Amino acid sequence: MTAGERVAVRTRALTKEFRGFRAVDSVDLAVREGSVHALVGPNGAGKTTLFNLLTGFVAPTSGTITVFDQDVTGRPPEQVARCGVARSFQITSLFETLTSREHVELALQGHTRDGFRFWRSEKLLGRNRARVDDLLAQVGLLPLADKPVGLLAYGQKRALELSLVLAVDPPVMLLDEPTAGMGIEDVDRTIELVRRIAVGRTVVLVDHNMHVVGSLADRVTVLQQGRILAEGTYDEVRNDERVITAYLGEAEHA
Amino acid sequence: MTQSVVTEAPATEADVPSTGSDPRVRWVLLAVGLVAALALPWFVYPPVAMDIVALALFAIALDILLGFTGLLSFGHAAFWGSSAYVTGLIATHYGAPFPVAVLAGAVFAMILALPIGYLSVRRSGIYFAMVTLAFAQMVYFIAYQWSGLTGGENGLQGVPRTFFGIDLVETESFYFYYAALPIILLGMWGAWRIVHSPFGRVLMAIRDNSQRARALGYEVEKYKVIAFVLSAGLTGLAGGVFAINHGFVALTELHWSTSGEVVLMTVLGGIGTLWGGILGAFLTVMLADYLASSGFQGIDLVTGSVFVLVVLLFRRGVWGTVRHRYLARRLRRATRRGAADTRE
Amino acid sequence: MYGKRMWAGGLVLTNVLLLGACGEGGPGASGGDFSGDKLVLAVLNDQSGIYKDASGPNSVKAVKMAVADYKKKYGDKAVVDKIEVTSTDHQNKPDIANTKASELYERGGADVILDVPTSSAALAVANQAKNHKKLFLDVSAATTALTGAQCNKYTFQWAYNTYMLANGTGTTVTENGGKNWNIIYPDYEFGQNMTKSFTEAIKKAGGTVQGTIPTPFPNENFATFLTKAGSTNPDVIGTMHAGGDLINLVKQFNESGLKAKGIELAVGLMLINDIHSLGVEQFAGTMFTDAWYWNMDTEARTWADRFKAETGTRPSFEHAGNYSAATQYLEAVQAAGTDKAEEVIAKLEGKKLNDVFLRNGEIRAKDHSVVHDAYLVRVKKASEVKEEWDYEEIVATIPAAKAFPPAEASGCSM
Amino acid sequence: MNAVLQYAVQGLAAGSFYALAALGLAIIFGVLGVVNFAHGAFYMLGAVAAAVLLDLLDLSLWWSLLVVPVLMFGFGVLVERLLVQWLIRLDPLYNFLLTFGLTLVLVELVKQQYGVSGLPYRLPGPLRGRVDLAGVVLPRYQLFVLLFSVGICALVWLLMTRTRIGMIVRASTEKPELARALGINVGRWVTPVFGFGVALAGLAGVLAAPFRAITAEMGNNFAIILFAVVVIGGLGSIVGAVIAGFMVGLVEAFGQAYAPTFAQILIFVLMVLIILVRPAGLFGRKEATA
Repeated sequence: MTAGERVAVRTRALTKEFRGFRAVDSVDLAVREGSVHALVGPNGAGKTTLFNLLTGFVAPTSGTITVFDQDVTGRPPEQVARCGVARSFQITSLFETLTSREHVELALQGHTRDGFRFWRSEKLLGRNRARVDDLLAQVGLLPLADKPVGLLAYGQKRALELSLVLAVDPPVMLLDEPTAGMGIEDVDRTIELVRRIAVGRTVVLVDHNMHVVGSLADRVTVLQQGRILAEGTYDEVRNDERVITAYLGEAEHA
Repeated sequence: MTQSVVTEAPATEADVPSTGSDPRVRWVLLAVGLVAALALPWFVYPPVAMDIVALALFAIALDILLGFTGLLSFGHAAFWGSSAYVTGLIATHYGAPFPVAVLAGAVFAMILALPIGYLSVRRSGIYFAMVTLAFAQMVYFIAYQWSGLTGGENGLQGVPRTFFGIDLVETESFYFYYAALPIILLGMWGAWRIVHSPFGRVLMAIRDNSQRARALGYEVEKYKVIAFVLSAGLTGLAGGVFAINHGFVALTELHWSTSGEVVLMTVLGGIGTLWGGILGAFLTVMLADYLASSGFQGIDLVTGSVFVLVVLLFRRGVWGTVRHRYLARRLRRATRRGAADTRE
Repeated sequence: MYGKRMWAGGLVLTNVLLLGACGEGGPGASGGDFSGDKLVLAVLNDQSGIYKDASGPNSVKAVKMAVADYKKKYGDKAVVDKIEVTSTDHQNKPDIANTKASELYERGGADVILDVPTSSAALAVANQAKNHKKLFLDVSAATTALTGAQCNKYTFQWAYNTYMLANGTGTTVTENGGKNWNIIYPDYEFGQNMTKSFTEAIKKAGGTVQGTIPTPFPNENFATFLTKAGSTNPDVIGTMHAGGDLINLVKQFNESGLKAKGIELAVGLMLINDIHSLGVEQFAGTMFTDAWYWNMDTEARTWADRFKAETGTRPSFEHAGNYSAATQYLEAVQAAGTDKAEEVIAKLEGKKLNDVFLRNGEIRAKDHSVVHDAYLVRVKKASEVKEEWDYEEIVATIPAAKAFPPAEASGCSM
Repeated sequence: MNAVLQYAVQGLAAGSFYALAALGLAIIFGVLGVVNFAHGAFYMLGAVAAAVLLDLLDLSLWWSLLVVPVLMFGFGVLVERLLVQWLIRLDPLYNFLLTFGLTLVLVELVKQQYGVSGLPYRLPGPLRGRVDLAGVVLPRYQLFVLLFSVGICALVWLLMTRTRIGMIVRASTEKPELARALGINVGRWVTPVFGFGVALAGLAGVLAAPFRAITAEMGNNFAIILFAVVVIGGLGSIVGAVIAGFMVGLVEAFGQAYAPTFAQILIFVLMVLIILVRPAGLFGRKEATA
């Protein structure tokens, strides 16, 4: 898990204003290729907005975003996705009526033109069967593959979220609170999973669970009120005075 | 307030397995449906039977958008009506065989749907409904003004039923039914194919969660426009057959009330089911037909009340409710079996 | 014919069964002179929509009155005992009118279809009449296409048409001193035709048309158009609107103050029900052509009294027209002794007649237009109204020959 | 020049009906998330109610302007309690469909009860005749309609900016995310707001009664133009609805004056242009890319 020299994702003076309120304020962020980079900060610090900016779900007010030196500022999410950035969602965000298998099939198909083939049978999707099974097995969902996800338990849905990101096989993965709402055991399993899939990839991670951040992150950026408060390794950040007052203190009280 | 479109139907369907329906049941249904389609004009006055199947295809085409993409088009009369006019004009002026004329109408509907779809999908949800409605009104007014071509409020009269050189006379509506049925069935098969294709899968994903579909790299707008155009094409097939069946085209076909009627049929039958559209069309046409000669005044009173009741109480629609019950029973049985297995 | 049937039948698997099933339906020439041993008069009209008041259910009652009168008149000598009157609602939708007409002819045993308001529906029904070789007596639809380009042997236009409305009002008003006109019309076929006819009539009578102003349809706001029309200071503003649009326009005309400037309003198509529902006040002084008026003479009045006893209201010209059409149809059947369409038509064609509705009437053989005297009327002032429905004052009688276009000009060839 | 001024005033007067009704539509949408298809039917009911009150109780326009909105408010409350509320947590499309069905029923009921030819209406004396404003001659009533509805819009604006309930309504209409963040509970205001919106449609109907044909179907076309109005103005905007209402009136009037055949199409052309340039409408807030 050594961080390379290239920068995978870079923002320059990235700013997003909502009716006069600066949710993200001149953020300069550089995520090095192959690293696991965590974004932390108290509620309302702008983590999710930053995520939405990075993935094109929100257009910035000013500033630029580059992915492997390619400018993606202001591009729609599907195009950003096609540049090799895949994300998971903080609030479970799935297609309620489809099964896990169908989810993964969809994810695998996302980068092909197959989706436009309205004259072909959906059996076409079956040709990735081995890979789908493999992906589902990785997150432990294979036995439930043909159940509509509306019937899955919360933790299972989170796992499926991860498998979807994985299916895309992206150079850059953005994970928005992958362990939110999980029980202790699931958290540890997820940490293992993320660690495994992070090999050879760049991961940007948001999580409130310091245990998760501590065990995964190579670098940590602390946000507060839309600005970067501190950046460094987990230990550096944890010992930073400002961070302790602003965030960790709060977290420990909680 | 949820902002996604038609979240309710899918969400309730989620409590039963959606893909688990028995393939044998599917074949039985298909056979029953086919027999019913073939037998229909023996029991129903043939032109009315033709109306039923044409409107059934119309409802199914709408369902591709409403039930499978989560877009309520309240302006589909534009495609139904414009295809009817184009079909009628081509049959009248060029003496083309009716299948050719109908096909031309459908193609025209698709061409018309492209810019309308492109503009409309910029808005989603309820906005989409309003924008499509406004577009359809525009088409309606143009047809009204252009009376040199469309015959204005007199309608386009005297559309012939030419069938490769043979003139199918009006009284032989019975034969016409069987001559035109293949077009309708083809359209229905097309709808089924679209829904059960990789493309259809993406549509359902967009319906359930368009943001997530975007994150997976799907160009949601593009998919919506294609679905819109395909739906318009199938609608056009139905509208063309309808025009030939009646031997004329009236402005009513373009009127917003026609758009409303087909939404009613789809919702009544059950959105997102395809079969529901057929059932909805059958019930609605038969009801209107019955009321027309019953001496009851005020058909809209019945239609409107049915609509209100369905939306309030049976949002799954007739077909949807039956299917839901059936699937729920299957699920219960399966669970019981499962429980028995563990006991052993 | 046989070959065609085979061909079409070949499209399905069970050809033989199929022919058996659909061979029935229409009335066969079974036994006597009457198909199904009875006569069926089918009234097909709008029982729920915007033409409900002017025609609708009360037209059915008028036809039933005609049947009762026929039975009373001929008693035992009637050539047919069983006469049925059926009523069908076309809901103002031409496609329903079309299907229902075909069903009535084929399965309902209808010998004649009556009434059918709105042009598109009437034209579709005329087409069905032609295909089924059964009669259609149009009363409520005004398009001249029925007796012109799209005429056929089985279709008769009984009461009025757009030419009558335009020509009567245009000519007579101009002759009575309204020389300068400005015409506001709805920009669709009916309005365009009416305006053309009006313009010709006005010019022929020595008047001038200063301008014609098209309006969208339907439309609610006429203020702009009225301003424009009033700006040339005409003697008369002619309007070709009907129904709700007409009411909109009249209301806004009254508020516009043009009346005070001495500008009169002449209306292309107005029905007595419009006056009744809006009140005489709104229309006072307005001139239009009517095909018939219930209080125009004692004969009309007597019938109108009977109609009122039957329905509780006064008849429109369409109600009277339906009564007349049914009566004359029954007379023709009586004379022919059969319900066979060809023979009944032979009895109708060329017949000159007078009845409650038709004065100096003639059923023209050339185009099947039933011509008769028409009337230029002025809406009374509120102070002149003596009883309910007493709304019209007849200014001039327009003789049949002048009220309708000459047969040669119709463009009809059967 | 006079003609242009005259068309402008006439257009604004016609726009008054749209503005008032669209205001009601926008408020209902803002607070309930319901696109009320029956708004045209409520407008019609307002006009019919005015005509019936005049006929039965000899209630003049002045009284109708006061009484009918109150009646319509009651009716709106009833509709909300009996029908709309059951679907409010579901997709907004269901209420759209519900109100569509309701429209069919209401129109048909009025037809059954009052016929199809329309109802008469008499204007009170002071409002008849014309006024001459520096060469621009206008029907007095038109001017009254214009001034009255501008007054009502201003009043509603005051209500929105000066009262607590108004602020709540405005916040949830124009800044729903802010309203949610502030934890504003609009729950108990839902029913009266629906009633209020219906009352505004009814008021537009009363104003239309002396000037327009009072028929069961008078609201049908009106409703569809209303949709174009709110798409142009932006559904999430109260000001947008009013301004777009007047704007559409102007487009209609000038279209009628200079390109009469296309007057109606022009409104929809305007709508298309707006969608192209500003998908969210002139004053609408931009939705998240959905």
